[in-house]
Amino acid sequence: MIYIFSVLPLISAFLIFIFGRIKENISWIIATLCSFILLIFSFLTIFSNKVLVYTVGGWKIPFGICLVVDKFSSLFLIVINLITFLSLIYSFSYMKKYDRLYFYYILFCLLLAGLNGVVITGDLFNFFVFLEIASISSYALVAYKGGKEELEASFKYLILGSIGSSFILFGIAFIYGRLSTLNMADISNSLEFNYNKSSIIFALSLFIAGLSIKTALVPFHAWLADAHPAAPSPISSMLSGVVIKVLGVYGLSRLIFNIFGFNYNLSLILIFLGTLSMVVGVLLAIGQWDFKRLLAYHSISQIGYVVLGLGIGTPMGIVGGLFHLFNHSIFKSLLFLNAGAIEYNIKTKNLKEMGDLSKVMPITSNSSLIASLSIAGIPPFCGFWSKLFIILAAFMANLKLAGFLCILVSLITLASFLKVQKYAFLDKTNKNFQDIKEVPFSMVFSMSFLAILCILVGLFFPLVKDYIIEPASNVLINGKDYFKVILN
Amino acid sequence: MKNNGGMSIIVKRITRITVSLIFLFGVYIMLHGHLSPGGGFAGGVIIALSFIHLVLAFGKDFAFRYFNKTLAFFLEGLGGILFLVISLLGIFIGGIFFLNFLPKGSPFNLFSSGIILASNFAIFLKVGAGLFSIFIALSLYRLSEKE
Amino acid sequence: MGIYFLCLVLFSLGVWCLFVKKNLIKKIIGLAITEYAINLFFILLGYKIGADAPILEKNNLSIVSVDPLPQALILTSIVIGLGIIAFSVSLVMRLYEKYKTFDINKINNLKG
Amino acid sequence: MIELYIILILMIIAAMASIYIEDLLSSVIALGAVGFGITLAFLFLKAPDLAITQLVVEILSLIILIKATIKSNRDINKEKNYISYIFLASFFIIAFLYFGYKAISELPKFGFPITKVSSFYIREGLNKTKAVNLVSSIILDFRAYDTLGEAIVLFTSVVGVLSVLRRNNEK
Repeated sequence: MIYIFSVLPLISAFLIFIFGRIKENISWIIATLCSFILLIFSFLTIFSNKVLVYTVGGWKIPFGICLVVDKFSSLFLIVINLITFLSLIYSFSYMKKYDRLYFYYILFCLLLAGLNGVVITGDLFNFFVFLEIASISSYALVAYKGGKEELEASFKYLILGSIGSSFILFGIAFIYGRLSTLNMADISNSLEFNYNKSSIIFALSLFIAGLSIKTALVPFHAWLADAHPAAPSPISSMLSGVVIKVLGVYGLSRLIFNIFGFNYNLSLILIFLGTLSMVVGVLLAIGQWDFKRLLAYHSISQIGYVVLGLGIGTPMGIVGGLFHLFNHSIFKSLLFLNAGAIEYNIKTKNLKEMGDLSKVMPITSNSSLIASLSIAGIPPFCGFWSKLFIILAAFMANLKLAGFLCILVSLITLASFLKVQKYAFLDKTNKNFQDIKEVPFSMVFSMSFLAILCILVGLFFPLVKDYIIEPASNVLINGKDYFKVILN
Repeated sequence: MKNNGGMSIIVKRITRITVSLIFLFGVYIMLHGHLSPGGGFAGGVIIALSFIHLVLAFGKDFAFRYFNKTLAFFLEGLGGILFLVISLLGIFIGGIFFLNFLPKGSPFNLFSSGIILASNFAIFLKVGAGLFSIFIALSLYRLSEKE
Repeated sequence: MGIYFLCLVLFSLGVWCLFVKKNLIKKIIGLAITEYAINLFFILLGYKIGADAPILEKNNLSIVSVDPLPQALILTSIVIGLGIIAFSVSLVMRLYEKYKTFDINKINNLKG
Repeated sequence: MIELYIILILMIIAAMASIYIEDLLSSVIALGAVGFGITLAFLFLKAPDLAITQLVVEILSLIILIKATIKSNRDINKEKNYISYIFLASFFIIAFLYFGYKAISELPKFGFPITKVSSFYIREGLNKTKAVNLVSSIILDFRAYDTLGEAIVLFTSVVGVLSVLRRNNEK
């Protein structure tokens, strides 16, 4: 039954392709229905206590392709389908001013199919194929508006993304050359004895290079700062909330923890990349006045937190990293939706031109206040707990510098988001925005849903931790014998 | 014959013959996908090339009378849905996603390998119509560029 | 073993073209070269000396054949490469319509 | 396998030509030469399936690329490229080639692959799927899910091209 996650969006994409031209909002109905069904299925995967293995075409494990859903991929399934469902509801009224919307919804369903396909597959080459589907549909979605900046940003994203995918394909070629098998479980088994061969290490470094291009970690973050502001807001909330996480962090952690086995110098690499992108992301974000570009730089620094948490490798660190990944997808997509709401009403992304919006757009300003507080890590909200775990893990693993940098970066994040609040919502000086009214209901619904989720996760974090985050991190912690379960 | 768009008369005379040959060759490659090299992908691209050959030789307006955008979209959608239906039929009949449920026959004759022939045909439709609609979009775009 | 190295040289030529060349069409060409290099490298891995194509003949059904799995994978990768090139060419044509040039430097300073 | 070396060296020369020729159209044609070189290499490496597909796909991408370059006014301008890019690219390529060389020397020798999984395909391919062409039996039966993903990649790029090239995107 697992194949539903990637086949249902494909079926809805084809239906939209045929019926989309007839009536205007048929395509929205099909897309939202499909993502709602998948959201329910993704919640169901938590309650199945064993690893779901499905062999496509009935062939035994190493010969055919097998689909694997364990607790770690069910965490990602929840994140993907939740944010997709809310962005689809949001884009009902946001996308009214564009015509031929069926292209948008087809590409959205294909992006969903690609992301779900990446998460449920248990085969290395299949991972690459679905990664391509998700990347190409996100290039097309970034270029959807057709303006000058969007096209140029999408072209830069396409070039860097294709370099990343060719590195990943090169890594797969080396692994196939040495082990001549493509199934992840089979690879991890046959890696037991011939681990430190130079071709395996070269393949691993190619994978890390390719996937860190996809996650926009610091040396390769150039495309993210252009791509996210250029995309329409529901897409940029999908991009920074879900796509860079699933393509990058899921791929990195699945390869490093479950296939290659975690060791000391790998954790050094991850910690270095994490702290570097954490610090550089926030430093770049301070001087920004374009709301969406500021949020894009903050995504880079928050992903740095997640990679740092995973890099520490201790159970506390992995739980902190995954929990921060879960929280970050919630409040970062909420922030992008707020930016979209402001842009929907005032047609500007520049913080200086915004004015006293809190009276005029109450829900948007309150939800963005909640999101800003939780991204900065203020106690009652969800961001605090995950950052706390990461900082504790860093100090327990006596990485003093990393711990202090974590605290420093979260302070700077707090400062820059207070600036956002002040200029966007509470600035009493320019009064020329009195006449506008609140954004339509569909945008309000998804923004308030995410804001309530932010609060709930913050308050009931032990519940969330035990049912979703803890089992996912157990999969990573006991690493290699995850595949023994699959093979027998 | 007034040369309305497209290349010279000689090219048009020759393309009348070669287009049908290329089309036939593409269908042959697709049908014998499981017996000889080639298959759904190669056959589909050859079909798309035969239509592009027609458009390049006879000019856009002549070629689009027979094979315009809506037919390309319809064929592509049909090919995609056919391929999904084949994969899903495996569930209803044999309970497994991509099961080869059709009778397999004996090795060397045409209807021999179950769903391989059927999915070859589905991919053939999708690749052919898809690549041709890319070419239509590119050429229509350039057309409006001139106005 | 030397032939693998030539493949790597071809791949690094593609990456070099992507980094250094500023013209949009040259970047697409660099992209296509990297795709070609990887496809060739995969097939070189699967070649067996003295074996023939993985297509069985009528008389002897069991033949010594080359490794068919990389060929199946590379068929997919060729069509992925075609998809990426087709999409990037359409992007470049739209960019050319807006900026009237293929040069990234001019595009950056026009963007302001 | 001398002819493989010759083809590869010719392809590298054609690739260098396609990078360093100023005129766009001739650099696209040099790229075509690289593509046809690969078709020959596939034939020598006993991959007829791929040779057909690569040849035909090569023709299509040439048509598309020439369609893009014909329209431009062929402005041959001397690009000034920044030293930092050259330094960065050359540093990466030297590191890549060095570690790649070490990794290749450790791979199985050319011509003697380890066929752990594909020996099953060669042995069982005929009586499991009755298809004579093993490659299409792998594509459409053993790993059919890959080909589904493949058809979707093509569908995505078709829809992407149509959505980028549509006319009035603002109502």
